Amino acid sequence: MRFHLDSDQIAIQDTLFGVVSEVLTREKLDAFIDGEGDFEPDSWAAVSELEFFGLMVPEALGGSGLGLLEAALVSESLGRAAAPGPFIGQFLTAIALSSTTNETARDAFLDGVAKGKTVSTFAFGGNWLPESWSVESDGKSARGEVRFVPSANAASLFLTGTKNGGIALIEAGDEVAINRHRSTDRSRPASAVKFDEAAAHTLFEPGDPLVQRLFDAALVLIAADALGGAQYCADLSVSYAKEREQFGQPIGRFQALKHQLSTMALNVEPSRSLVWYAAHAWDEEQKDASRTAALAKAHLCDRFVEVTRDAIAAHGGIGYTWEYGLNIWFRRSVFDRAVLGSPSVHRERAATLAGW
Amino acid sequence: MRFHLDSDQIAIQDTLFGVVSEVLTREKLDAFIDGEGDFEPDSWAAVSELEFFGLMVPEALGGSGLGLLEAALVSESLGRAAAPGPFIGQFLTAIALSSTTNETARDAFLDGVAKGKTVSTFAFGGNWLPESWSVESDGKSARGEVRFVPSANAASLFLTGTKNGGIALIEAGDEVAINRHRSTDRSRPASAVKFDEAAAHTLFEPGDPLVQRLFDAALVLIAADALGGAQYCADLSVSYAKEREQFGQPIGRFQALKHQLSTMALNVEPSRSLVWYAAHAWDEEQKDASRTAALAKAHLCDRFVEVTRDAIAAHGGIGYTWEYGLNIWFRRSVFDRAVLGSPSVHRERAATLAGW
Amino acid sequence: MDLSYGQAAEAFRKEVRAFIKERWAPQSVERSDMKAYVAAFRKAATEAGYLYRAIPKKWGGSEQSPDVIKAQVIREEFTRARAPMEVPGNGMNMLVPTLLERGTEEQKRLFIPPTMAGDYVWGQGYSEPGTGSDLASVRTRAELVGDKWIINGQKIWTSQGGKATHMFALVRTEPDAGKHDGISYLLIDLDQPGVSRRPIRQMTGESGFFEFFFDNAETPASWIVGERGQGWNVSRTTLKHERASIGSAAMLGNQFEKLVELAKEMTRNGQPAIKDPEVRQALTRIEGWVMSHRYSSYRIMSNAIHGDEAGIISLMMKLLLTEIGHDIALTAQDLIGDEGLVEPAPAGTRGRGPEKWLDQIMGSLGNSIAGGTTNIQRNIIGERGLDLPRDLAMERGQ
Amino acid sequence: MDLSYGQAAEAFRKEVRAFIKERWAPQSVERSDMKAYVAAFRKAATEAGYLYRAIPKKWGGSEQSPDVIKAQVIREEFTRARAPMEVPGNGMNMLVPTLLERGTEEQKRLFIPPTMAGDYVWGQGYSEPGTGSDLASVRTRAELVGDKWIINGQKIWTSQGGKATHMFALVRTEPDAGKHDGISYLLIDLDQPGVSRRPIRQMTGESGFFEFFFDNAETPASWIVGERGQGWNVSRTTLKHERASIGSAAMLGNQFEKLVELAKEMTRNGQPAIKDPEVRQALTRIEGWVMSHRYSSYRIMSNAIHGDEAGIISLMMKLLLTEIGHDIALTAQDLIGDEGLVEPAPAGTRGRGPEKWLDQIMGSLGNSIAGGTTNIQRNIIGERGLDLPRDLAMERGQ
Repeated sequence: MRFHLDSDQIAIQDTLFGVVSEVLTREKLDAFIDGEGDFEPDSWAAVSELEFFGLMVPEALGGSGLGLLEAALVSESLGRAAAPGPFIGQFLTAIALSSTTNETARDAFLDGVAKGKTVSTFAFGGNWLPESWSVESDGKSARGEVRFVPSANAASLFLTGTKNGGIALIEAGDEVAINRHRSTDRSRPASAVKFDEAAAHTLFEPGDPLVQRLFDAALVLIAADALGGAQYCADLSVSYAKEREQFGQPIGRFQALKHQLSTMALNVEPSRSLVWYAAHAWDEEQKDASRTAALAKAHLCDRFVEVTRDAIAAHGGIGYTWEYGLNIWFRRSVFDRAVLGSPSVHRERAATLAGW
Repeated sequence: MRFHLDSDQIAIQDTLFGVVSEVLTREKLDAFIDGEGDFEPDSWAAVSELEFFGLMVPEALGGSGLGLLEAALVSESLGRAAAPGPFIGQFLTAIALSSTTNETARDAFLDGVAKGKTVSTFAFGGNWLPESWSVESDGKSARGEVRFVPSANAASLFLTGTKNGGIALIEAGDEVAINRHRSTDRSRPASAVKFDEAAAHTLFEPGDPLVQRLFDAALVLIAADALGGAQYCADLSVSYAKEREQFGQPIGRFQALKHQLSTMALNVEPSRSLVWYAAHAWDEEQKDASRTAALAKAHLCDRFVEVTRDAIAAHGGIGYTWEYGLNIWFRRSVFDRAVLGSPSVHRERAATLAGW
Repeated sequence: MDLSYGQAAEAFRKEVRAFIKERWAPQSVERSDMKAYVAAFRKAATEAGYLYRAIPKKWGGSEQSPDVIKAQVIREEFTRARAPMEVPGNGMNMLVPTLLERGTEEQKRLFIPPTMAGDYVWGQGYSEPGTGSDLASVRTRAELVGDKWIINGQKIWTSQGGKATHMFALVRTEPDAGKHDGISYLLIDLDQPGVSRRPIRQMTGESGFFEFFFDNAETPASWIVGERGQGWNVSRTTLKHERASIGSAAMLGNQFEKLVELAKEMTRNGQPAIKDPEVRQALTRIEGWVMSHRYSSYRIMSNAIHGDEAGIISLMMKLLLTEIGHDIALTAQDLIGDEGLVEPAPAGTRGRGPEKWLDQIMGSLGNSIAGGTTNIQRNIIGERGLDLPRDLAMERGQ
Repeated sequence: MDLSYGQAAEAFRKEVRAFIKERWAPQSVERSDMKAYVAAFRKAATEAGYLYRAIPKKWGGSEQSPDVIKAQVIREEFTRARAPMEVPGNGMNMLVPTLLERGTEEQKRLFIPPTMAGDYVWGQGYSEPGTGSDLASVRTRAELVGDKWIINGQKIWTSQGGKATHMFALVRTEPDAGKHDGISYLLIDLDQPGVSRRPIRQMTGESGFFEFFFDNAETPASWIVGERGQGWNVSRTTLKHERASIGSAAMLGNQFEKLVELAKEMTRNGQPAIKDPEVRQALTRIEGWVMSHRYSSYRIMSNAIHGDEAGIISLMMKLLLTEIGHDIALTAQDLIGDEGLVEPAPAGTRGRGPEKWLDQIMGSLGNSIAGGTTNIQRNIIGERGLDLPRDLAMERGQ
């Protein structure tokens, strides 16, 4: 039995967080957030160089053959660092290309995606759930419109949800029109994307069980992102409470704040175990994998929202400023909560999946 | 404009609480709670002597001609003192007999009820709401079964909900079989009551708007009882926190407990205004009276449960003992919450009444 | 109980209404003339006894005896007609009451009239980086050199800081005295080389607050309110005043109504969200609090009218407002769903609807910070309201 | 990650299962012979290395090297077969580990074997009226007179107090020493004229705890564990042990399953409550916490197996259990509705179903008190887990 991280897994997280923190300086992150771009090349390059996009690609296909657990650790570190870029779409595309039977698409794109040279984002549409997807594709070209596509301007590929719950990979080009939203989450700006007979490759037909599996992986990766973000906010609040003095005391000595910080930690640390289990259940293809992914997405996104709010309160005025930066994570929590469906949507799904 | 208590109203509360606290000593209350009776004559006599049961009876009919607001103040004080006895049934019966067109019933019973000589409880049945009542009465005799009737053994009269939402007054006697529940609320033990052609008087036919009005009054009186109970628990916790020392300090100095006590006060004091308004709206027959009664019942009963739980936690071990007595109010909070329909039932009603 | 204002008040209301009808017709005024028109209206309203009621005629006020009901009627009628009331901001809310109580005749003459006219706009100079709720830990220094105070230091969280012409500030003038005894209350003209300012951008992206830097800034020796070292005391009166003015039942009621509208607009499981049982519970649960807050403010007003003490409930209104506002914002966040992914349009432009709530959500976070954090509020309820012993750490820090 | 226990453990499980199958057949035993049968089973299970694993053979244990997985497998298999494990209670959980670490040879010989046999039942004598979480404020005194300690005072909240034959107690032996330095850890035979006891009735109506009164009670001079004045230290080791043993994922999972069953049984708006959208949200919301708790306990076990430190999560399990249990109880209270008006049948008789939850609800209140209140737990997480500075008031009190 083993249900805690081994040294390799810890190394993945530490290395990544270290490299990203170094590359993505606060000035760079702030500049990105105030700018109009939707892609930050340096942090992307750092993850590419670590070969992390190929983490879940089987060794036979040139990847590291690791699992969703490791991908979740990466997602957590990126969430902690508030890294911009369509990391989750990239992971999903790597999984999809690794498991599709469309060898042409795989041969054409997998290597570039796994190496991070080709940028791929996800474009699900509808109300996020597969049954509501609406892009029409005949496996050669696709048409339809999808809102809330992260980093659309930077993407060469769109992992797209198609009508009745299939998945197509659509190529960027003149047939793809991109209309940037004023995104709440400034670190992951999204766009509305319109496909007008854009070049498309079918990866999974509607009804293929791998579609739900891919969607479940997306839920777990967002849950992990939320975990990382919540961890950052909790850590920052604790350091602040130790340094900042009031009434001649570090404010962390005041019992009310101390308990608020404990509550934050209680929102973070136990949920980490839930994320691990959700990833593990997915990797092992356990019966409860889909249901656990739904519960983890709902639980972690609620926790993230709660922790960011509490962190702002724990900081007082400074936490409410744009400059201090909690703002960035608060907005990421809004994104994580809504994207792929709100907590209540996934809780209702989890109830149904339990046969209730 | 006047929206706070005047000296007469304050006198009602203070006098009553003073008298009841004196008569209903802690030993007496404890003995009642450990006993098998369902009626405590001394506190009943005290309220009778103050002529409070006739509070809402019009002066023309020999009462004080006051409003539900004053009755709510009485209910609050009784809730604070955890007084046993079917006080709320008695008030409702006095209101019903004052407003019924059945003069025979009024002449026969109103005086005894207003003076407290005749004890009357309520027996609504179904899921509490008028549309679910089920006792059948032809105005002479009644048959049917009702659960959760407080002080049934002591009652000479049963203010009973009849099929399709009418109200009959049923006389105790051989045709009434009483089966005592093991009641959670030991201060207000209830019974299942079976009427088998028992003598009955129609007070209101189904569809009479006074039925809903009576039911609304019941909701407000329970809300006031909950307010009084919550007030007691909050006050007790504050005194305890001032007296009790730990680590060489009165525990009320510890910020976490201080904030818990503040939260208790926040659960009590603002809700008092809601109870006042609900009673006032009923007295003035305002359009929102019924809806406000529902919201007040739901809100106050939630507050009461929360405050009793917090009070127990604030006390530590001693609060969890039977002897200390918080137990009594905790069980009253369980009663108040369930009786006449749970908070969620009345919130759903309030949403419907708003036309949502 | 009687929630009506009574006959006298209704007669007064008619009078106010007639006045407004006669004097306030902004649609007929050219844009360029508007400022003068507003000033003239205010003057007339003051002469009629409707504005600047607490201010002596000597300084340009209407010098009316306090009347809670009249004040409420005036507020309601002016608001209804969107007629301008007193010049808003810290100057009228905080500085002028302080000057009336503690200022010299010269200070009153110098500062009250231009503040009432809106010519002097006042920033509050209490907080500094690092002070937080511990306002007495002032580090900005002022030294009396000749007939001038020389000021050095930094102030933060000054609202209206962009427009401010002057500042009332707490500064340390007696470095050797105790924490509270070394502070003085100075008035400072902000239009001088020694003062610079910087906007603080907030989570919403807007700049509601400013930071001020004092580098050998100067102010006349006589611009001190109260004695040297009495500044802490002087500031306490005004702060109390501020706390009482923040809570507002109408505002909260309004927010709640908007939440109900949002629930009607949004869809959930294929029907209007307001038909969803969970949403109905959430709304009515909040409504219990909103109504408790509303009738508590009537209660406080009623006590004030009758000259009675409202008690502990007065200490609760600010915190209630914050917490209920929080609940409303959280429920809105649940309701808006994907629309929360889109930012509201910048201030001044028109938002597209539901996503406007994002501002409300972030605003609810800001509320818990403005005017004292919730922890301080809870301390106050516990210590002043329930008479619990004072916090040790705070005691020791004093 | 690997949630299975591995091949070795599964082989061991087979072995345990075979042992139980062979040795544990209570249905074939007369009621009057049961006690002896259980004792014999325990003896055999100890010889097989399944019970009393941490106790040296010398004292009757099986002296096995620590193996978290084996211990878990044994727990699972014995529980499954409802076979008796070690004698439950404070004696085995708290006193024996303390004696093994700090006791004299004589004490071990005197007390461990009869405790293991269940002949000595131990009450914990830490709390006193007025101590609460401040356990070190012990006032019960013991004075050494000749070769005996003479004990006077009162202890409270002693679980199993009705059956207790002995007590391990904190008493003040050095009245002139500091708060923590004046305490000693004594063992006391409760069967003597100087000791009387009284049950404490709890909210549920049951008497889970007892109060003990010492009026010149006596205990031999040698029945002190550790040095004079070292009692506080001696007690800390065992308390840690207790805290770790309270949390239990299986128990919580069980409670949650029962809540789900309740939701299936009860009706809401004319359909099974579990079909109600609000109930479904409430259940799955709680389930997120239940699963977090469950997999956190796997994580802690996994760390223990591999000899790693689990970190802050270990400090959270007790509080999580309490808070989640609270949530479950509150949701149950919502679900049972009118059935909450009826009290559960007295212990020992069969309850009628939903109203059994009332006990659970009251129990959830009791949980937050037993084993440290939630405020203390939060302090521990903040101070030990997050390394925040110690509370001033507590510091001053020491």
